[in-house]
Amino acid sequence: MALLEAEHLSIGYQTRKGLLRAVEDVSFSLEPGGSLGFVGESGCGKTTIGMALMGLLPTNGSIVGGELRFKGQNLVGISDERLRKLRWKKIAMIFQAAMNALNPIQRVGDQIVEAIRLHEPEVSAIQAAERVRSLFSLVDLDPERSRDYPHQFSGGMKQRAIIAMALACRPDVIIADEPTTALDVIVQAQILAEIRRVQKEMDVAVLFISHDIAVVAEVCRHIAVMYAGQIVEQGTRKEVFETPAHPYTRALLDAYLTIEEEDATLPQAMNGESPNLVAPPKGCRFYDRCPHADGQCRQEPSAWVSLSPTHKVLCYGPRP
Amino acid sequence: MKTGNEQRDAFAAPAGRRDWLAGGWAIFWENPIGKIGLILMACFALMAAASFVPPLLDPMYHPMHGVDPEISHATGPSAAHWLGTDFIGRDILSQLLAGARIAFMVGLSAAFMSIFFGTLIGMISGYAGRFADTVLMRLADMVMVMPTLLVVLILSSLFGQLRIWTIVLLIALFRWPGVSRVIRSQTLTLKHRPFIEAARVAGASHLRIIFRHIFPNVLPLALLYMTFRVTSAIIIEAALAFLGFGDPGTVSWGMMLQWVWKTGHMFQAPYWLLPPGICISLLTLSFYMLGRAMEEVLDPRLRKEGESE
Amino acid sequence: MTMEIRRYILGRLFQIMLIFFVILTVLFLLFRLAPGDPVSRMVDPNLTPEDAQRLIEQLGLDLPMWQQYLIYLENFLKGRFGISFHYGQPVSEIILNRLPNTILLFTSSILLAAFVGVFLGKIVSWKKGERIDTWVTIGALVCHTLFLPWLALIIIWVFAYWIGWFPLTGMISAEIWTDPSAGLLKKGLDIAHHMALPLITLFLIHFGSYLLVMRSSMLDTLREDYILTARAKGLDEATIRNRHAAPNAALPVITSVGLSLAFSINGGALTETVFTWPGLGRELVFAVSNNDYPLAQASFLLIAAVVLTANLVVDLLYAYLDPRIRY
Amino acid sequence: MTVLNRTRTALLLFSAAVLVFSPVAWAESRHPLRIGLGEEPRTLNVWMASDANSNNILSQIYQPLYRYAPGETEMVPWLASGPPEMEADRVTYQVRLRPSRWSDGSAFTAADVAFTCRLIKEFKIPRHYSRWKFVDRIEVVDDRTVRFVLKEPMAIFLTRSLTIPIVSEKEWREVAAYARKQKKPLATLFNHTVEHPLGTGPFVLEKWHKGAFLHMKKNDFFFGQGLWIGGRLLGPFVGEILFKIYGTSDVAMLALKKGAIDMYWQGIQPGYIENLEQHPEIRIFSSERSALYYLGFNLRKPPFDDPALRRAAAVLVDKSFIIKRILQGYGSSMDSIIPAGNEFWYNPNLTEYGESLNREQRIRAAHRILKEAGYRWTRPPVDDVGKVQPAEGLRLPDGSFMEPVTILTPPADYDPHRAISGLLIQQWLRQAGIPASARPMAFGALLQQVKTRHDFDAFILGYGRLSLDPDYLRIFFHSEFDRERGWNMSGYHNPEFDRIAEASEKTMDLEARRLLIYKMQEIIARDVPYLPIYLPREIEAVRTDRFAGWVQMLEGIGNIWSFCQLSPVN
Repeated sequence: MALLEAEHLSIGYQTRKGLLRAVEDVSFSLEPGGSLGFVGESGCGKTTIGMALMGLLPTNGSIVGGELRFKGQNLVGISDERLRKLRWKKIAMIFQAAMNALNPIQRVGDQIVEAIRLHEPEVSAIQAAERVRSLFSLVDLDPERSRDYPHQFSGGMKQRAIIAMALACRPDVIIADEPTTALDVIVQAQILAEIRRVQKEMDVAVLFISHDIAVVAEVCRHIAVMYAGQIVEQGTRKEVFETPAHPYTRALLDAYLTIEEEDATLPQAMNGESPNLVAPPKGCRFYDRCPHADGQCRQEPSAWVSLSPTHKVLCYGPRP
Repeated sequence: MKTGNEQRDAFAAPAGRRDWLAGGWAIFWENPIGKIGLILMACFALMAAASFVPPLLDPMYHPMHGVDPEISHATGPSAAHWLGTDFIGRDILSQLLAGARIAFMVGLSAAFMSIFFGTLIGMISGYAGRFADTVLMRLADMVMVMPTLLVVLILSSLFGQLRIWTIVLLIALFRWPGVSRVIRSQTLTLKHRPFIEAARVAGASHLRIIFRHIFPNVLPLALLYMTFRVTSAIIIEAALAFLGFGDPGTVSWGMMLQWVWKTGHMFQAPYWLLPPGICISLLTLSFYMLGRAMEEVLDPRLRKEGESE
Repeated sequence: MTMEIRRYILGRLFQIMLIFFVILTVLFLLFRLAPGDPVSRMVDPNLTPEDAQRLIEQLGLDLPMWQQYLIYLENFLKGRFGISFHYGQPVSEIILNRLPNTILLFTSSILLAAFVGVFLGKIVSWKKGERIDTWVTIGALVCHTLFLPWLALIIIWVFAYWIGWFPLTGMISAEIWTDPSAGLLKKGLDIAHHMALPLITLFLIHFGSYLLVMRSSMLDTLREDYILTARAKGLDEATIRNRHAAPNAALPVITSVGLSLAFSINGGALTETVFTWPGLGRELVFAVSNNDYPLAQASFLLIAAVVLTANLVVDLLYAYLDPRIRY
Repeated sequence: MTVLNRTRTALLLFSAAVLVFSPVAWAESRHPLRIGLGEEPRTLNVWMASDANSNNILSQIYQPLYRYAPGETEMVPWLASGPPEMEADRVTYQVRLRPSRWSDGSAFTAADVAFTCRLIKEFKIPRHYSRWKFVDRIEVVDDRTVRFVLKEPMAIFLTRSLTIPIVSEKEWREVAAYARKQKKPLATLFNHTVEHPLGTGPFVLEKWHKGAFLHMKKNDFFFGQGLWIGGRLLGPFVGEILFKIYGTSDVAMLALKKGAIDMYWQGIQPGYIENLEQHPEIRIFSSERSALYYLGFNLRKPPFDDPALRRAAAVLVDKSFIIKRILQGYGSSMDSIIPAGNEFWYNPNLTEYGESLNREQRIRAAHRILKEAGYRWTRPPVDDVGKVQPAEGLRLPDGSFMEPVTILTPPADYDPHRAISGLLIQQWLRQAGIPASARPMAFGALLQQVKTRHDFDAFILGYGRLSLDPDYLRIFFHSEFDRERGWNMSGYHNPEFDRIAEASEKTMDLEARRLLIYKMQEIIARDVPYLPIYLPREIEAVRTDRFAGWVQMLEGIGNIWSFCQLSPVN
């Protein structure tokens, strides 16, 4: 049984102009110890999925359709109380590195202890502190620094501390939302390596969210490409990288590759705006930016095409 | 954070200035506080505009010199005097209307001037940095230490009754440091933005950079502060007049309260005591509400200052 | 770290002293250049021009300005504030007599207002957008913008006269304090009884502003990422609010309270005047209108010194409470 | 946060205690007389005290040799036992003293009187010295007899000099000795803090709780106890007095209505009367005052150096309007510098400017006066067919336009009556084209402008307590006093007036002196350096349910006679 499963999941935000469908009909699954990466430009709904998994959608956001299951248990409509019990204990999160994810006026160690003792009340304060020290060692931090305040940490150290915090209750899944954005390249590499190592050692499943397809490729065995609230292509790392089927995926890969060449011009598909999600277009959402679009794409919603048992794409005219 | 931004980005990114205004207005109007504030203020503006009418009807309705020939003591509401008369037979309603005009005048002009000084000094201080910055900010510290009401009180007590415009100027002179600090820090962040750097590289003069590039960017903030300054200016003027240090040649609400108080009608002529007090409170309230609502429109992260007076 | 703090404090102290010196001088000039002198005020046909001249000499006002200024500086450095022209008593005695009254009233009202404001602000921010939020915010705004002397008079009229629960004004009742059998408790309660109305008035005016500051500060804090972390950790709402959001959000309120406390030393001339509270603010206004230079100068300098020091103390306190800030 | 929590709890408990506590619990066992004061007394140092509140307190303690009694025109002996005996040389007076004691039980002797008078002379104590400088020497004849020898005969010796408060030599000898040695003896004397003034009056000070109240007790050694003086049996019949300080008269009136005080020792605004009269326990006293509220002109410079313009202004000022509206009828119009109530000295034959004229008639009269004096207008107040119109462009007789003139008044918080009168007068003067504007000014600043710098056009001021002796006429208008800080603020110079004034000071014969004073009033009324406007009445309110026996006299009921005669109502 899959650890985490989404079926036809739709998430909407209530806005002044109407219901904004940030995520539309998204399905995916994550095996225990597996890794799945969401990639897409900002505003495509990938963070929304992460937040929905944590039950942390903002007040104007809600799951409007589909199911979201954790170990077979539907998370939609579950009571706040039970959801709270689940959080961190089972599903932890590593936040964007650019965020002030640590409370500035509490010691870093105390913030981890708080999570431990919340979910495992039987653990004494001393035991919890001991666990924090070992977690710090695990993520290559000096255990003595657990008594420091966040502002005394560098960006990379903060991110390590957050990873330590995510591991504090030995969760089954960690959602990593842009964990390396805003870190410099060397630290970025270290953190990614850290996540990989931890995933292996602790045997924890990872749901990785990033706008950077290269970063996702470093960590994840499976990749889902998102565009305008929909998954447009899904497959193993190899399949998506070697045989990208969706024009958008190709554009992403092109952009990633061309940046490394000199005087590269951005592919056409990288220009333009995402469609309005309050009143999405009837046909393919990528229509406006697609170099291969035709009349059918405009009129009818696109449908899934399976390219292999693990590789599928949401497009009428996928050309291998 | 992210989720919130995500959906906002989806809309707001391409919006132009007009859309921004329209969107701002929508947010403003949706806020009950902004709505109530604006409606209240409109009522007072109407009162101020109407203040020109009564003296035209009959000279006895002149707020300062007009007395009802039949009445020589304080009387309650009647057909000829809807809110009654004061102790020498002047019409309270016309005084109240004239008071609205003065309150707007005092509030807006004092606020405008203090914002003008504050913005100018803040921009110069932030942009010039170094010596000018130090001197100006120490000056701001110094002025900030002085409780405005007390200082104006002292000045008007020392130098005799001040004219209303002097009072306005004094309020402005002692009210700029708060604004200039905010504008200064805003300027500091703007200073290193690419477009300013670009302008500098392009050879724009300092004045041009300050007024063409920095000023439009700090303007909304300055306007926001202006609403709060209006409130404090009105309150200071009223307090001053109430304590007997106002301009005796003008009919302000504080002045009316002073008359009630000093002539011994305080606790026996509610028709005379209540209206000016209510008006002062409501008008300052309306500006305050306007400011709060604007604050939410402009930038939810703007911290409002804690005024202590 | 400690070295830096020390250097920072020394630097600030130096600035404070500089500002203080400027204020000292400005005050001197202000009072001397202003028209009127304490002798002019005496309207008594028995006071001959010679009498007036003699009084001027005795007060030292006949000396050239620079000489007066030097004497003023010398006295100030020696810690002598002179003798009040109006009361004929040492200024320090008068100030020491009035100051505790001001501190008592304003400290208690501001602290009370701050606690209630912070508490309500915390609750209300949690219910942002709901009806209770709108109404409490509007209520706070209304209280905050009420015209203070007017409110005070109405409160006196309603509670002290009409209903009659409280004494009209003043700080103690002569009947009790001249009663030899009245003990300390009775006298203390008497002060409390007199303090109730000014306390309520000041509380009403001030709590609104703390509430609003706390509310916006809370709303800002709630948008912070670490609140999201706290949620993700599975903490319940009350814990998030009280342990994570409120302590961070209260920091700006602390600044505000600190400065209000400092500014309150001027005693809110209005409040003290209306309630006949024998404090420093009322005394200062009198001193000014009576041309009592020594008293007015000393009171004002005291206020300036306290506010300047309070600014420093608040900054240091802030730094202590908020580990992010280090000098 | 725990400290804060604890403080919060404490504050809550505290407020709860405050709310629960009820004033009913404080039953009163004693029955002190409770008087409201408008402001805290400045000082208990009798030499420094120049404000009404200090004098109110000190008048219970320090007593004069002679004082006025209600309903009597002559002074009655107070600490003296009989009228002063003047010897034939007309400069030597002998005063016999009553047997009396200081409040500490020690004897009051002639030495104390001599000490007091010599102290004034030696230290040239302001406000007193001018009344004593013509006294050559003071001699102690025996324990109860003092002799005063004057340099020349003086009409004002009895009424002005012998009314100073007598202090105890014991209390002041050391202080004076110390002050003498200081660089600034007078300042040292003034700044001497007196905590327990030693007097001979009906009450002694028990405690002054600064900022709150003064507590006085009956003086068991009071010399008047049980005596009949001025036709009255003196007490005091009250054991204690509490003076409570109320910063504003509104609150004092509430206190009076509530019964927290028995009397408010300060004149109140007429606005209170109607409401107070509804309370059966409250009684209003409206008393004559000896005061003067006037419009003064600067005769030293144009335009008011022209008597015609001053007369025109006098016609334009509608005194009865001010009295009816601003004083609410509680006052009377003045036509002389001396109040009409001072019947002996007041000259009733003066003509009042513009009496009983209406607005238009006044404008016409002023127009006539000014036209005759050579004034011209661009647009006169009265047109060719005799219709009144708004005037414009007043030209002086020399052809130049009149510069704007300013009427300085005290600020409204000091005296709303004068401030508002100023505004009315401004409007009235403008009707004749005089470009006047009223400008209230801080009191100290106003006096400095008028009295020290002589830089003004016109002003409104008042003297609250004029002595019954009209010597002030001389002080206000004699050219000798036209100098810095002198009381001839108008800068009035008239050799004829000076001569008469000097004579009046020294004329011992009452009738002869009266004629001189009459003449002086006529001259002033003709030249109008001051335009007397109104004389307000002293309005005071008392409760009648606890004490009775208030004695009404000139200046109201707050006098020593009241305090010696008040007794509890049972």
